[in-house]
This record gives sequence, C-alpha cells and structure tokens, in this order.
Amino acid sequence: MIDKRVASMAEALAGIADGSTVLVGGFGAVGQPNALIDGLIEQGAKDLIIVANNAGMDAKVGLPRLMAAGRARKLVCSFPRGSTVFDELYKAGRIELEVVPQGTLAERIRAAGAGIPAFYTPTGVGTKLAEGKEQRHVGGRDCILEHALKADVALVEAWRADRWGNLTYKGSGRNFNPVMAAAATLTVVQSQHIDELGALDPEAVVTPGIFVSRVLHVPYGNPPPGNRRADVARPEAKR
Amino acid sequence: MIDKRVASMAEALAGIADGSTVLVGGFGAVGQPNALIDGLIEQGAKDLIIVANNAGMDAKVGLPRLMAAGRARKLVCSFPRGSTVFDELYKAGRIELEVVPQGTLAERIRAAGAGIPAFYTPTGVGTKLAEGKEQRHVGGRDCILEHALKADVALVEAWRADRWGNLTYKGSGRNFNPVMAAAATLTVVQSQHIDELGALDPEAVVTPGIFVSRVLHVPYGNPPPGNRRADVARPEAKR
Amino acid sequence: MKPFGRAEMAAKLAADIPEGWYVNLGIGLPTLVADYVPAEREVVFHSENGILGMGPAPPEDAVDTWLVNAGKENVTLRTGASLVHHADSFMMIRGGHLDLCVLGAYEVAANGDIANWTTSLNDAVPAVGGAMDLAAGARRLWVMMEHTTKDGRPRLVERCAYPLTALAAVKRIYTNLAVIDVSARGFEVRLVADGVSFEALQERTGAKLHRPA
Amino acid sequence: MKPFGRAEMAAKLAADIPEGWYVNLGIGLPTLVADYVPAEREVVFHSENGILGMGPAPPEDAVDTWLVNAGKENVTLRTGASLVHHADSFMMIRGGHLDLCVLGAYEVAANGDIANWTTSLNDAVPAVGGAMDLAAGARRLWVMMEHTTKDGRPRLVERCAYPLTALAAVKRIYTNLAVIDVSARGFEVRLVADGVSFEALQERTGAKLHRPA
Repeated sequence: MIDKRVASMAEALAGIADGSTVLVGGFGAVGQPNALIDGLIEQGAKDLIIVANNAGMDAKVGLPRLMAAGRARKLVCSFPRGSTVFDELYKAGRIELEVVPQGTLAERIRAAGAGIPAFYTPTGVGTKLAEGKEQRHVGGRDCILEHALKADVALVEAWRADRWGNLTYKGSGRNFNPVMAAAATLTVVQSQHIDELGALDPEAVVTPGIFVSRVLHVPYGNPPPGNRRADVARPEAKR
Repeated sequence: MIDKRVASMAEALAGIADGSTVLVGGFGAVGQPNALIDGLIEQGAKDLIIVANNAGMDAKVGLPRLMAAGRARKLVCSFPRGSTVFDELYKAGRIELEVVPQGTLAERIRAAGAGIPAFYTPTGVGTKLAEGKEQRHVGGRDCILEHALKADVALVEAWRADRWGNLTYKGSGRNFNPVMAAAATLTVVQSQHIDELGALDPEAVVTPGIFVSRVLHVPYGNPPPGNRRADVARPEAKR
Repeated sequence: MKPFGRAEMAAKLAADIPEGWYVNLGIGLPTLVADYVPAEREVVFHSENGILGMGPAPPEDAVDTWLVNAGKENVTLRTGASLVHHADSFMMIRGGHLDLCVLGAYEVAANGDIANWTTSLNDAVPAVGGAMDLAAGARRLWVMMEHTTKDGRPRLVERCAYPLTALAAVKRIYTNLAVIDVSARGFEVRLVADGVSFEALQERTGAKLHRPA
Repeated sequence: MKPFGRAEMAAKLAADIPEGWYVNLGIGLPTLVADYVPAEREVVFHSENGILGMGPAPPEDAVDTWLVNAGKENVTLRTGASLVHHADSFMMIRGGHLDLCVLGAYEVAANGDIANWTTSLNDAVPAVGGAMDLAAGARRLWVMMEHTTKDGRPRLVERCAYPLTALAAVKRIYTNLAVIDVSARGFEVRLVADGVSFEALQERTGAKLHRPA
C-alpha cells in the first residue's frame, strides 16, 4: 500500500541535510507551511538556501524565525520586503540575497519540475537583474536566458491530501505550492485535512501524488487577516 | 456583460483567414472538436497549418475530412499514424509534415501561451528530429533548442463552459485542449454543456476564461469506443 | 491650478477601461482603480498570486482570510472567478493575455522606459515582485503616479535615473496634473487638470511634451 | 530451448516493479505488463494523455469512452487517480518523475541507445509519439522485445542501424530469451529462458554479452 502519510514532524523532515536548497510555498500569510518551517528549525539543518516569494512578515512566525535562528545562508526571493528580521540580517551582511522577478521565479521552479534546464524570457531585459545573463533576440524580442531552479526539498501547505499524496489547495493558498511540489527531490506537505483515497475528485486534484513524498496532518485553521487596505477614497466600501 | 457564447457555427469561426496556423485539441477520439472542424470545412479557410497530436482516424470524421478537402498544407504532429487520408496525401506529396515528439509538442504550445519564446530540452538529442537544431550542454545534459509554437486559432472541445469562457473537461478529453486554448490569438470552444456564470467551482476551473474567445454549445454525447486491445493473455480481464 | 486627487486619478483611469478587459492593478495607488469600475461593467481583475476575477474588499465582518491580493490585502471572488497556481497565473501575465496592467512608478521616460522597483538611493532591500513580468508581458502598461516628486522634481523624464523595470513599455501615464500618452513622438498630452496650462505642465516635466496630433 | 511467451515476458517484468513506482507502459507489448501487477501491490500507471492511476481495461458492458490510454484503448481510473492536461502530463515524464518507462524497440545498442520509432526501410509515415520524451525523461527505461527479428537477425546490437529514439537510455531489456541489463560494461545477462545457454544467447545477439559481475 502506498502511504505517504507520516505520523510526526520528525518523520516528515527526516534526512534534510545541511546546505539544502529548500522551496517554501506561500504568498503573504496564505499557504505558508509554517508548521514545517518550525519543524525545520527543530530539525536543525543549517546553511540552507531558501527559495520563497516573500521573506515573511511577523518575526515570530515562519521564515523570519528560521532566518533569525541563523539557518539560512541565502534567500532567493522576488519581494523580500516587510520582514524586519531579514532586513537586519541583510544589512548586517549575514544573509545573501538573489532577487528574481516573481514570474521568472515561478517559471524557473516550474522548469525544474518539467525537465526544462533553461528558457528565454523577455522579463528583466535591460534591467539590473539581467546583468551577467546571456541576452539573445528570439521570437522577435530581446530575451535573457534563465535557468531551472531545482531544489532538494519543497515545503508545501495544502488543504486536502490523501495517502497517495494527491493535493488540493484553498483560495489563494494555492500560489507557489503546486509549482514547488513538482520541483524538489523531497516534497513534504502539511495538510489541513487528510482524506480517504478516492475522496478527491480526479478532475479537481491540483497536485497529483507523483510529486509528493510525505504528508503530515496539520489542522491549524485559517491564516491571519491580510494587510489593511491603504486607500484614500473607497466609494463602494462605504455601502 | 462579458458573453463569449455564440449562437451559430458561422459566428464561432468568423474571420479565420487562409494560411492560419490552427491548433486542434484531442487525443485519439476523445476531446476532438469535430463539430468545429466540420464547421471550418464549411467556413472555407484554406492553406492551413494544422497542429494536432494525431492525424485523425475515421476518414469521415474531423481532421481527415479537412485534409481530404485539401484545406491543410501542413500538419505538425507527434503521431500521424492510423489515418489513411493523411497517409495518401503525404505519400502523394500533397501535404507537408513536421513530426514533433509529443512532449516537445505540448511544451512548445505551452511556451507560446506562457510567453516563453524558446527553451532547451534533452528530448530528441542525437536523433533525426534534432537535425538542424541548436545543441547545447545545459543543466548537465545535452539539449536542443525548441521554439514556441504560437497559433492564430485554437479549436477546443470542453465539457462545461460559462459565458466568461471558463472551461472544464471530461476524463482524458482534457489532453491538449487546455494547453492549446492558451496559445492562440483566437480560441474557439465547442462545449457539451453551457452553465450559468458561477456554476463552475473556481477551484476546479481548468481553463480560465481569459484564454477563451468564443464558446459554441455542441452537445454531441460520448466519443466512440477506443481501439480494441491487442492482447495475448489477460488474466484479470477473465474475471 | 486644481490637481486631481488620488480618487479622481483612479476614477479617470477606471473610465478608460472598457468592458471585457483583463486587468492587473499594481499594489498601492493602482489598487484604487477597481473601486471606480462599476460592477455592471464587467472588467476581470487579476492578481499575481493566482486569482482571476477579484471582487471588491470584503466588509470587515465577512473577511475570508484565504483570499489575498498581490498587496496581501483581503479580497473577494467575483462570480465567474477562477483560481490557478503561480506559474499559470504568470502565464497570463507573460503570455500577453492581460489587456492592461496599471503600475505605480518613480519615473517614466519619453521612450516608455519605466523605473518603479528600487531607488538605490538608500540601503533598502531591493524587491521587485511581479513588476518586471507585468511591464514586459501585459498588452498595455499604464502608469499612475504624482507628476513630480515631493520636492518638485519631474518624474516624466528624458531618461530614467533610477534602475529600470522594463524598456519602452509604458503606453499612458495618469498623474495628478494630466493624462499623457507615450507615442513614437514621446509624451503626448491627452488631458490636463483644471487650471493647468500646457506651459505649466511642461515646466513640471523633464522631457518635451507634445500636443495631441 | 523454451523461449518466454509474451505473457511470461510481461509477468517477469511485472514481478520486478516494486510497490509505489510510477510507471508508463508503451503501446503494444508493454501494455500487457499492467495485467501482471496484482491490484494489492500499488503501482501507479501513467498515460501520456493525462491519466495518473490507470486501472485495468473495463468489462465490455461498462466502457467509459471518455477514458483512453496512449494506445487509444479504453481504460479505467483506479481509486486515487488524477487527470491533468498534456503539458502537465509530460512534465511528469520529462521532469524525471516516472520511476520507470517500458517501451518496445526495434533495436537496443550495448551503450543503451534505443531505436524504436521508425525503420525508414519503407515509405511509411514517420510517427514518434511520446517515445523520445519517455526515453529521455524517465528515471529508468526498460525495453520489452523479441530477441531477434522474424528472420533471425539480432535486435541487441553494437550500434543501432535504425534511426535513434534516444542516446544511452536503456537500463534493462526483457526478451523472449533473456533478461539483460545494460551496464557500463555493456549487455549483462541477468536471466535466461529454460534451455537457453549463454553461448546460444550470444549467437543470437549482435554485441558481446557479459555474465553478471
């Protein structure tokens, strides 16, 4: 019987080595595998390269905790803003940063999962982020060459999972999670619900189990509220 | 009100020009937009470049009819076998053929939809299908450069659709359809069911409406049975 | 001189969005635009994190915290919405499927170059988000920004001084003083705020302005 | 000499697939393998057209014609199956996610080269399907084929004469006479059919055979 469910955090994160490249799902506070990040701090792996869209926000939750514990030597990220922990480490020269346009980041991770070692894209041409990259006119536009971003580990947050590792997500919690699930050697999932095999509609599975290594049941509830909207005049909001 | 539904085949296929590149969904007899192909014969566009996984089978249905009518000047295809119509045209030198590995075909179409003008892949290296293509060692493997396959038109078969053009598919009818839907300037859909806006679960929409231009209601029922299995000994089938 | 307020800028831009467009609104000022598109004019708003068909912000007592936009603010789904993952979401952006993207900016040059992601004037952490993908990928890029900096220097310039986001990408600019197209000739004034003369506008602009052809 | 029948070849290969593997079976002979993996040993079969978790062929009176495999034969879904589109399906193949692919072949060379898509000996229409993607992408490629051609010429050769499908890809070959690994040394005989001597096998093989190390 294929059974990717694991009973403990220790089992979920066993074998993650120092120096690993770790993909971390989530966008804002939604779809963040925070329990797995806490577990990774406990597990002890260090010298990690973390790939995530954000550097986290609340200093007490998720990535900022991992970084504050000194476990990350580098962050690959599109928007490392809003994290005081990261800001301080970065300004002190204690963590490296690779800034990647968000779509290029998603596509580089997707490419790793799809066996595409490199691709051309117009995104970033003529900018500082293109410096040192091969440039080429292809398909009628100037493009730069971007490489697949393959990882040792992906930490993923799902809404429902079964013992084969089939996954669905909730709302905007989907974000990077399915893309990252396919791009790592070891894909570890924290799922709010564990279902019987067959309970997920085959037409509606978002991540097929082939991409998943281990599933841990973490029913933590809802993410915290998002940012307050900094608007000046909102006629519709007045209703 | 956004309403991509059209009332007639003529409206669905209006404006398709001679010389167009046309993506045609389907795999085997499943998910083939045969009504749209029949409509395209009626519509009259000629000198077409057809991109499809197969060359069709039954001479009276779908692509073989279009080819027999002399409308296709070229077929881009992974598996043009099993179509006597195509065989005869090809052997008579009356249609061009570009054979593309099936995964490279899917990826080239996906690349067109995703704004990736070209990518490297190990598929095909060292084979006849790599002849004339740029070869390069990248990501630790020999690869060839493949280009996006952008099209003027995509003909798509869906199971459910709404007026925004959101789509779902049925069983293995999904195949190339969602990939092609995103890769053409004009995407025309024949759908078995037309639903109220909101009837499709946002979490389970496969093709978001942004990729769709027109939707025609074609409730044709089920595809014909597949091939007979050419097996020798089937212990389980004996039960 | 009676400059447009932020709400007026947003309303003016919103009025120029026809029904049926697929639109991504950048974080900050552009986000306001959605409030000025009436619900009966169907415009489909996209968010980088995988939402197509965003609705307005929820009332405070009915927030679904599973739905945030690119600015990490809670949003709603409109009837007809769909949810996709990040690679599919950026496929919409990078594949040229969005009719319009609206971004804020530090500077826009007369050739359409845009600088909007970092000023490099301090030691702040550089953060690009989806700006480069949106600027390079959307069919049209419109910018919403103040016409000048707080200390009065022009933001519409001959050549951007700040690090670029994309080359020759901007098609139109909505400022507190004017609406300006970026054409092959350079900046073309479409509209000015009440009491703003062409000359006064030119004074506050770092590149030559053209009257519409 | 008592060569393996097709059913025996399939059963032998099936016995070597451990529980939990993700497996793509090529059209023709390899398709038989699924019948010899007992349902209680969970092996997940993949089909190029977007099925993960294929079950056995349906009984004739309960065919769902919406489900076909790569050979266009009607199949079933197993509990736990999922459906994806073609690009995602080939992501599984090309991204190295399949533990095993089994293909038929015309020839396999001692360095693992495989020729299985066209013979170019007639004017037949060339058709490659997913063979090149599978051969280049799966973690392991095993081949199932007759040991020799109908007129007795070897199919295991020093160098393929037919057009190649992929370079250095094959890891193991199941024939009607033997099971042979492709190692750094070349062909290594794992197993022979009853009454087949090493010498007789070598006679029918176009490259040097090695006894297992």
